[in-house]
Amino acid sequence: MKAKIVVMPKQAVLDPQGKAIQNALTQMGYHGIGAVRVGKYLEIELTNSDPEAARQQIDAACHKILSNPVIEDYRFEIE
Amino acid sequence: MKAKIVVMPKQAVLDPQGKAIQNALTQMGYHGIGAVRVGKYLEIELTNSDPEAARQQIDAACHKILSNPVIEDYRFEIE
Amino acid sequence: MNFAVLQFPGSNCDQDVVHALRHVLGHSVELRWHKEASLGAADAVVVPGGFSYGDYLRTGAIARFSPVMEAVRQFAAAGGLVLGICNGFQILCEAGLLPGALIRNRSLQFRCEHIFLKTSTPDSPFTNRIPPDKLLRLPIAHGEGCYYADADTLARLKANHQILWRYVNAQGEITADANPNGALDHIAGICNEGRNVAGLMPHPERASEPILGSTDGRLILESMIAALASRPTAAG
Amino acid sequence: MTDPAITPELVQKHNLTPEEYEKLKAVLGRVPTYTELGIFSVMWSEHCSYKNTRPLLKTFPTQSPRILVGAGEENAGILDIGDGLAIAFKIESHNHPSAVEPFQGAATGVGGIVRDIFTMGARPVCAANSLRFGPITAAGEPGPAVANNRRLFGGVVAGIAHYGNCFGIPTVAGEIYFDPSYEGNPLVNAFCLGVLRHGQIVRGHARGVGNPVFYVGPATGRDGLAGAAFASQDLTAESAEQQRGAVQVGDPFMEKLVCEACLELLATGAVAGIQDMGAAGLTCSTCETAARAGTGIEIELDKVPQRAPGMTSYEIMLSESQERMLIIVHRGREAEVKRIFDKWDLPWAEIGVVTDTGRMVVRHHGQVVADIPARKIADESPVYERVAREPEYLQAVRAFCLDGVPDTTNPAAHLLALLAWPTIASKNWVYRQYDHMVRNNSVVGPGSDAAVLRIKEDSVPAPPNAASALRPVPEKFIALSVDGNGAYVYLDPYEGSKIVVAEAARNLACTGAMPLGATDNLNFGNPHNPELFWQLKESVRGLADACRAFNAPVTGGNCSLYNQHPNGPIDPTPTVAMVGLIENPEHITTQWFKDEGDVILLLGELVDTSDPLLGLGGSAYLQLIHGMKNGTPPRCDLAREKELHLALRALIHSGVVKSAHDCSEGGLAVALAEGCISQSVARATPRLIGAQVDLTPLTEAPGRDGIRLDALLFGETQGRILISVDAVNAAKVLAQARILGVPTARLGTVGGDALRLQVPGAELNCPVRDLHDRWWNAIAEAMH
Ligand SMILES: Nc1ncnc2c1ncn2[C@@H]1O[C@H](COP(=O)(O)OP(=O)(O)O)[C@@H](O)[C@H]1O
Ligand SMILES: [Mg+2]
Repeated sequence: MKAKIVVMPKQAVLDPQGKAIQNALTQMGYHGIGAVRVGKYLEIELTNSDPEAARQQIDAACHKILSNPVIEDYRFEIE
Repeated sequence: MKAKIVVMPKQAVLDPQGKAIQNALTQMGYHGIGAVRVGKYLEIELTNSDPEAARQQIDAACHKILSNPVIEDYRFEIE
Repeated sequence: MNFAVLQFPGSNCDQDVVHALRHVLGHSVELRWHKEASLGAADAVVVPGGFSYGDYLRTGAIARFSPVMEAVRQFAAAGGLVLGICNGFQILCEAGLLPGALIRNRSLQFRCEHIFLKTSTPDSPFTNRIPPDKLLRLPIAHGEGCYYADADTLARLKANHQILWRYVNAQGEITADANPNGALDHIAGICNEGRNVAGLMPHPERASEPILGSTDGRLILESMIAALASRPTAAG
Repeated sequence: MTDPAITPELVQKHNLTPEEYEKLKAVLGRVPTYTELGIFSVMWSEHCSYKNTRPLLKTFPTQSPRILVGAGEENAGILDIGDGLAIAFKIESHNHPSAVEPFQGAATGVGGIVRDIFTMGARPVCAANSLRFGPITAAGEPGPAVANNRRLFGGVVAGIAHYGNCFGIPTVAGEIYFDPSYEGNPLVNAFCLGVLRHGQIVRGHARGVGNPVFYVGPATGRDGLAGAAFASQDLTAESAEQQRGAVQVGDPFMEKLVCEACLELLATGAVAGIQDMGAAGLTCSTCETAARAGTGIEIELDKVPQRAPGMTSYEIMLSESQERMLIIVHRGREAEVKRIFDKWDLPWAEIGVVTDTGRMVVRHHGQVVADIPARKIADESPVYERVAREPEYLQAVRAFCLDGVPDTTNPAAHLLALLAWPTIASKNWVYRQYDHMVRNNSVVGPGSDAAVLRIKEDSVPAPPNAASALRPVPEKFIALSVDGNGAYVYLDPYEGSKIVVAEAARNLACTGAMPLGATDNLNFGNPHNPELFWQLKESVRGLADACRAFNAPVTGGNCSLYNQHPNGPIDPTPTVAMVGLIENPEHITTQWFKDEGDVILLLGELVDTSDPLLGLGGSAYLQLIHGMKNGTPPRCDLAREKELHLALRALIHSGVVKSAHDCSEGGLAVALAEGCISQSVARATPRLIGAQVDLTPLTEAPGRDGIRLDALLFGETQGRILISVDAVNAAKVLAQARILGVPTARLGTVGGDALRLQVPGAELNCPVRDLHDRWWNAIAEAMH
């Protein structure tokens, strides 16, 4: 199994990196570029076999160390 | 429309951050944690309306600037 | 000589390079804003350190698309000397003017300290003045200085003697302890196949005055000056 | 959206007392709007108004012929350093935000203080910081508290590194203590120093009726809403939780651009006044600029760049989004602002105008949402003389004696343990993450008693094009040290605070520098608690007396009260950054021993035998080896300190001193060890050199026989400096020091590969490699 996790800055939190990329794309001549937000993407190989246990474990890990709940939100899938 | 882009370090490239997270999770008592890889996740709002044009544009941007083919692979979806 | 020192938004070692070249070594230097499309009458270009565009996305990723980089590309293609220091090295790799890439330090931390370098070959415009056995003591200051290239590229770098500097310890030995960032094959700096474009993570401009603790960096800058002086005409 | 009704509960939520609310109504002559209530609550918070501390701050010495801009006048004080040059510097806290989000809290702390400096027209050239955390090591398996302390420590250091490195300012000095009192309430005090020509000083004044008011920098979001108010109440789980929704994120890249653009703009002469938007953002910057100039200001919130849709006037006025500046431009010169900010691709907006009404008027969606007399809100904020009462715990502290404390039986092990104690251990794990060399001026970086920074041509903001008329900038050398032993201050706020200042001055003297001035950060507990307020009051008295003694006027500072955690308040912790001048580069001196055969001398008394605790009160030794933070701390005789520093500088100027290092935490033994091990040549390459020291003859002097070994080795008697000199000069230096009135003794010689220390009844023989490795790696090991 594999966990695929997306960690993104919260909507209300400034994302200077996203802003810089948005400007760069626009300046490079790409059209129709709106807001850009940049986060992290993690893939974790899981050697457990129980999807429900895995889900709980990954949720706990996301909350505790993989994201910073003060400024980030996360979501994930187990496949 | 929105582009959702995942940029990951190539398999051959050292990913010290992934390694550090793997160790941390294992040390914190999570079980069955295999390899961890950490990449980037970008969400780009697109104000264009033609999905095919958007696809081409995002592919070009990924190739040219959003990823570095020496060290990274990318994939994306347009929604 | 006339040096052009590039200035991107977020460059922060630009003044240091100007200081070393102009005030310490006595050459003429002009800063080139990233929006300029020409390098003027430059004999050589230095891409300085810093955090161009905040290092957002990847180090050097956005800077490489600046108008001035197009001028640098042409300048390099015509054989002009280009040196990238730290963030400048990262920009040159992103721009494809040098092979490989610089990724996050293995420690995952920024590192600022002096290191020792061994020069692999005097056969380049950046190393011709460095005595064969001389270890260079230079400062590094980077979070993303771990050099990476795929196996083929590395083999080519070696075959063509493009690796100019490696991290070593005080005895000149290649040891794990001496490698500050996990760089492949302890690579600190390389040049292109044409040997006119080079990049390195350590900062020669920060080691050019006795009061700052080392003058070893001058050997690199003086190598460039010597190479320029021995050329029939300036490139450009 | 309709504003909530102003109820007593809402007033209370805004941290205003019923009396303050009455005063507010008197100032306005009516009931406030919701936006006005928000504005008053931040302007009258402790953080912005200093309502609990203003009477105390008045007692600081603030005058000297060098003062160009004095304490309290502007965002930072400015001192003359000769040849038409000046320095601006200040320290500021970001404690509460760092407790909530250590990385961003610390990063934005750096951003804020850097802005305070370039707001004065100065180019920021170096940074420093003073940090406090709970312990990061534990006797057994580290528990969750230790893990949390490590998280905070690691996050804060990474945040400071991120911001300073990216901005491109060398972080050259700092200090860190680890103590249980800071658990859950870390202290993050950030310092910045900038350089400018006298003629480049600018003011935060909204001058010139009719002048347009510009907003520059990134758009305003809901970040750090009412952060100033947050900093002005006890740090509790609840207050921290509230603040979580609105963490400020720093963008050092943006700040670099804003700084360069502002300095470029200032050089044009188009600017009438400028002020950063720090605490309380748009509110504070508009109010204060108008109040200082005695003018009024009118702004239109619809013109303020906004990041989030649907922001209310309350939110826009109270947001603490980072990297923003307010600029008042001479009418007719707007185009220059536009040209320069467009060049740097920075957002800007013309949002208002200077008026002659004396009022700060804020419009939003066509309505006046605030209309306040600017000077009154800024100047007539409440002032309180809080009740002070000596804390009870001090009786036990004064009664403490050494009777129950066994003398050391294993001095070598204790020396190693002290060197590995994180408070004493090398801070290389921290400063190797900071770019401490950028800008090519770091002559002495972190790792010696004080940092030394070169000032050169590119240290000052570029002058306008008529540059050639200006004198070239001669090289000058600025020394800098930050200090603040909170344990001493806890055990004796007055003496302890004198020591804070004396140590900073001593550190400067050790590099060969003459103090110019100081900036302080008062980190204390809740001022409503009489015992805590007494600590504050006594501490300020000590700081003031000491600054006066060293002719180091206080040029500004910052107060952070309400520092507390579930187990109680922090140790009272005033931190002092002192800045000094070295005229001649040949006088720059470092702390490590240089050459084999050099003679080691001690300037000052070996042990203060009139102190019943012999310098062990509050010492690192008692804390670490005996688990006691107790006893009256060593006494600080300011007159003798001053003589000592004068003598040391005189010796340094005569060219004979090869190294100078003061004895502080860990006493003489630790200072000697540091002399042997603290020079680093390069990564993994220390330059180690041993020393042979015999203290037995010195202990035979009358009054010193039978002195406790631990006091001799680890006591922290003040006013002591170790120097090393070439052997041929030793006799001369001894004689000279005596003429200068400073007791001086020969301790031994430099050389070998061990620190050999002979004391009555014992000999320590510690290989320098062991000493070094324990000291150098201790923090990295804890953080691994
Ligand atoms: N502890 C202190 N000692 C001396 N001056 C202080 C102290 N605290 C604050 N001040 C002075 O009070 C004035 C207002 O400070 P502050 O509100 O922190 O400035 P800012 O508006 O930049 O945040 C400044 O001039 C500051 O230097
Ligand atoms: Mg300010």
